[in-house]
Amino acid sequence: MFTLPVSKLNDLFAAVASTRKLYLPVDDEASGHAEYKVWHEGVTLSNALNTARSAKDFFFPQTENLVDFKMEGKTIEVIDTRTESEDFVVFGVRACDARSFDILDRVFLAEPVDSYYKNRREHGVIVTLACTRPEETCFCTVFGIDPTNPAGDVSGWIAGENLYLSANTEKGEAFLSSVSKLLAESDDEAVKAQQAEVKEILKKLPLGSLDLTPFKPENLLKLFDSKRWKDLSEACLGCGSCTFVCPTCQCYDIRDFDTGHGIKRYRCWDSCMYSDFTRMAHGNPRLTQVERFRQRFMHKLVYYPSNNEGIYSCVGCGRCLAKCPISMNIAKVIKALGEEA
Amino acid sequence: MQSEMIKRAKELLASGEVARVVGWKAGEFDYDITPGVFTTAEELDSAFLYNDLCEANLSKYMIAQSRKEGKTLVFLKPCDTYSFSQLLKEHRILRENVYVIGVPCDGKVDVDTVKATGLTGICSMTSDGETVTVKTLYGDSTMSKADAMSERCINCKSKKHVVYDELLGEEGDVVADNHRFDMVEKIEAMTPDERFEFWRNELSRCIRCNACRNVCPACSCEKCVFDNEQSGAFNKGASDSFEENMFHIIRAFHVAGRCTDCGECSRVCPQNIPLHLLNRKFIKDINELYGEYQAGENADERAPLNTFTTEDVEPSIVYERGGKQ
Amino acid sequence: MDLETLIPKVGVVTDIRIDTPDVKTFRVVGLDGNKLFEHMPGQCAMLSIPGVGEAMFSITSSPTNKEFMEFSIKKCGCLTSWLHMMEPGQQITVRGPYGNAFPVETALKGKDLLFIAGGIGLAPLRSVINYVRDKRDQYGDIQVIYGSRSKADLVDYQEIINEWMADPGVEVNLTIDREEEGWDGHVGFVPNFVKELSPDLNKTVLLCGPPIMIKFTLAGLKELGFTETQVYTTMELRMKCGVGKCGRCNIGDKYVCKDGPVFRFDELDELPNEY
Amino acid sequence: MQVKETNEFKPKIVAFCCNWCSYAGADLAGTNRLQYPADVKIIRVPCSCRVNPMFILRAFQRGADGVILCGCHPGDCHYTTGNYYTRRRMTLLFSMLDYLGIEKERTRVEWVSAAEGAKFAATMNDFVATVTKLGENKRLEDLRCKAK
Repeated sequence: MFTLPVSKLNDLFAAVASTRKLYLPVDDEASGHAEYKVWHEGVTLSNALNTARSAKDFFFPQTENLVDFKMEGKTIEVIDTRTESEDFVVFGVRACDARSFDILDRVFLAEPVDSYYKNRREHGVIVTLACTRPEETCFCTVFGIDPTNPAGDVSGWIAGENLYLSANTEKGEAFLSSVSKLLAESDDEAVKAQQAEVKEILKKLPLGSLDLTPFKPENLLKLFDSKRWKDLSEACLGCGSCTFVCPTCQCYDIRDFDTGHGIKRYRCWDSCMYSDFTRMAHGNPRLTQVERFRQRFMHKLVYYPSNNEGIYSCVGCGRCLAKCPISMNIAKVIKALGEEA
Repeated sequence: MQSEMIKRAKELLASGEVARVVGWKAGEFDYDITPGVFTTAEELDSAFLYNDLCEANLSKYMIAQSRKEGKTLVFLKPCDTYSFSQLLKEHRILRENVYVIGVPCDGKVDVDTVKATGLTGICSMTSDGETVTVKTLYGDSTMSKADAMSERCINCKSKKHVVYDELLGEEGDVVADNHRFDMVEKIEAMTPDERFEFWRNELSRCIRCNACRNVCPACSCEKCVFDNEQSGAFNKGASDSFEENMFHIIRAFHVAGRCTDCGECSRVCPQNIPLHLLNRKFIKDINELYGEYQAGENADERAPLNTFTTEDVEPSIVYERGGKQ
Repeated sequence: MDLETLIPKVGVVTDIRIDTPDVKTFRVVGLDGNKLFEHMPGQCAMLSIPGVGEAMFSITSSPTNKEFMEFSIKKCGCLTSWLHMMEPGQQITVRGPYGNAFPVETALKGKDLLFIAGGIGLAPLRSVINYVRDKRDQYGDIQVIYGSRSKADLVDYQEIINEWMADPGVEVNLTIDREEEGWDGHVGFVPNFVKELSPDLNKTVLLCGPPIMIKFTLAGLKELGFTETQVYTTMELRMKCGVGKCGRCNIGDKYVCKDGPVFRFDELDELPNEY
Repeated sequence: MQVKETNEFKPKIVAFCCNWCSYAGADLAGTNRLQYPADVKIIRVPCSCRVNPMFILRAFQRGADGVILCGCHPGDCHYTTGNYYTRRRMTLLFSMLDYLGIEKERTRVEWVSAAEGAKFAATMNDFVATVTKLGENKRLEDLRCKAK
């Protein structure tokens, strides 16, 4: 484990930013949120627990160009516009978001590999930061995530006046050695003490005891047919807030944009909550919001685990709890369906 | 008030006058209240709620609910009745299938406003009408209700119900002296560069989740132009700053003259974009150029963009009166 | 840069055959004149006209055809209308092949096969029928029961008459919904026709057609004594990426584009009824 | 022949003209050989009120540097009242664009009758001059449409 005084954070950021882009959570005055921004001299790390938008944007941006076409007469030219991503570092990712990358990896890096995602993933170094002040909406522990011991290429803790860093991957080792001049070797006493302290707070989390036992692949049809979906979804507006702030929602749409001198094929986030998500020429198998709402939660709690060794595709970051316009969310769904089971 | 409301709802359900009740449902932390549909007395007893935290405007739900079998009882706050009345005017709600009970409101406590004061880990939040008590994972605190209200409630436009079948509590008045255009004026007073900067900073945060559109009682089109692949404006995620601008200009324009300024758009925006400032700009312009107009207030009056006078000002007036140069 | 499945290849439409008033069959080759890629019967490909749209179609030609691929496409939406207006020589983009295939090399090997199709539902089966005909010695009896609204709506009619019916090991039973002049074959709906023909119970069934026809045919087959493990179908639903990532074609925990489109009916039973 | 290449900025202008008055006015300007810049692209619409705000914005998206809308004089609308609605709509839209910090001089409404060929040409010349002064449209551009 290595350490650096918090007062020297700026030096660390400067050193990292001298060789590649460094992103970190920064307080945004206009929104009152923390958001990932590029570091430059004068930018300081936010104290907020987490960013309003998740960190998935770094690897799976809201919109991205896939390929260009030039059309002339009857001919089509396909133009591969992909370029090698630049190296970058994301500093201050929380444990929940760090887990979300594993979940996205299982989708995008499964064969056939999504080269757009892989390209960014390979060039990004994730430096996590352990949580010290969880919110009431946090329930990552339910999914077996330890917010005091976040994953990532490098795990980080800010305890007292010091930042502690410990590499988990080769990429992480390389990152630490690139800034080794600023770091000193250290034991992990301070980190351990902080972890013990935060774990006491975690015990008090109101959603820390959500019960996931009914959500297993064997119960797929039973959960699908639950009577509760109707009343749970009754007030749903069919907007995409929950899916767009979610670190693990990965559905996308592919669209063409005619620029007037060519076609740009791009992909953008899509939401299973949208009425046109499954619309096709012959009809729509999910006609009402009940089915769309059900799809989202069944996917996170049953379908995904069924295809991925029981791993849920929710990380308990609490963003959808904080952002849903009608305050309907996965925690309420887990409780309601759990009661029934 | 809550118990009175439950009592009336039960009576109407029991008499068969209404088949269901639309109100607010308790959540996990006092503040995460969900609009809910209740069909039995038991459901009302266990989950129905009305307090200083019931922010949601229930009027838009009546588009769908009024098309269901039997009558629906809905509780509307004064400002919700403006939206309801506007929807009636646009023939979006079947009035005969709705039983409206007006309930008083003296401003709602907004969790985002409370969070903006720096409180985190809010597990419980209660208001006694004067003081808000907040219990968090990191200790308890209190604040005056005025400090916990969102801007739309501080600048409340009316405490009077414009439509109802029955009123509970005391009827209030239109608030003549509100300051809801102050911020619009402030923006108008900026230079064009500052204004551009201001709005780019705000609109570039948009994630196109459509929450503002879907919650808006004035946005009741069967198919939105932005969802229509044939419209030429179809877009699901803004791929360019132009698309961010266009979405918000058109969203606001399409509700111009019909927006009652209920403020739901800004309340639900996950990115805290002050969308109401776009709508209010239109309202302010309409008031100044075509005479005072409050959407939803009067069922017979024609909406300002559905009418004209031969003496209307020319568009070139914008060159003279527009914002600061 | 890695190979990217979302970036399509350019294909040329070399021939367009008018099958029925609303179905055309397009012959596609690569720019070099060769087949764009190899596939197995039942697999699909994403065809697109940039700026118009992209959609999944089953490859109707057999993999044993080494020269070109064919797609029989019914006009029913934006992209298909555009495709129907094309002239030979038009380029389109193609990516694939996607999905699983009918288990022609495993479960179907050596079996007696019964193909039941309705309308454009013959398109995905044609690939299998021709594959099996070309490897005749590896399979048992072949029976095809095919029905359409009218004679004019029978897809691949010329091929059926001239090739399939002429093939000694293949039995073809055609039907149309309503009587019409110049038709002396069977008249009636496919599900009833299947019951009338009462095919041998040891046959393995490959079934495709409109949802309502599938529903009644399956019920009829069960009445006759067939079990669900004997019946395969193909579901081509709302696919976009083709590789199980974009998240819209799932039926329960199965993605049609990756785990399907071919399913055995007992597999579908374990999935929610959302298709 | 030599083609002189200049880097002088020539704005692209989209002019929506109503079929009954302004388009005829433009026609008259043409037959009278009145000069106005060739960069003005006319789009004929049945009535000025056919133009919704999206048309204006999308013209900017597609590369216009200025958008002008021409209709019959108030009171002379072929459909009696169409241009009165246009007047309100465009006033509000232009005001909103101004509010967003977009140069208000890039948009204009002008009433041009079928007999006012000279006014049409003069209006276009004036508008082109105004937009030339403003320079390229940057604030309502779509980069995807710009890049060649």
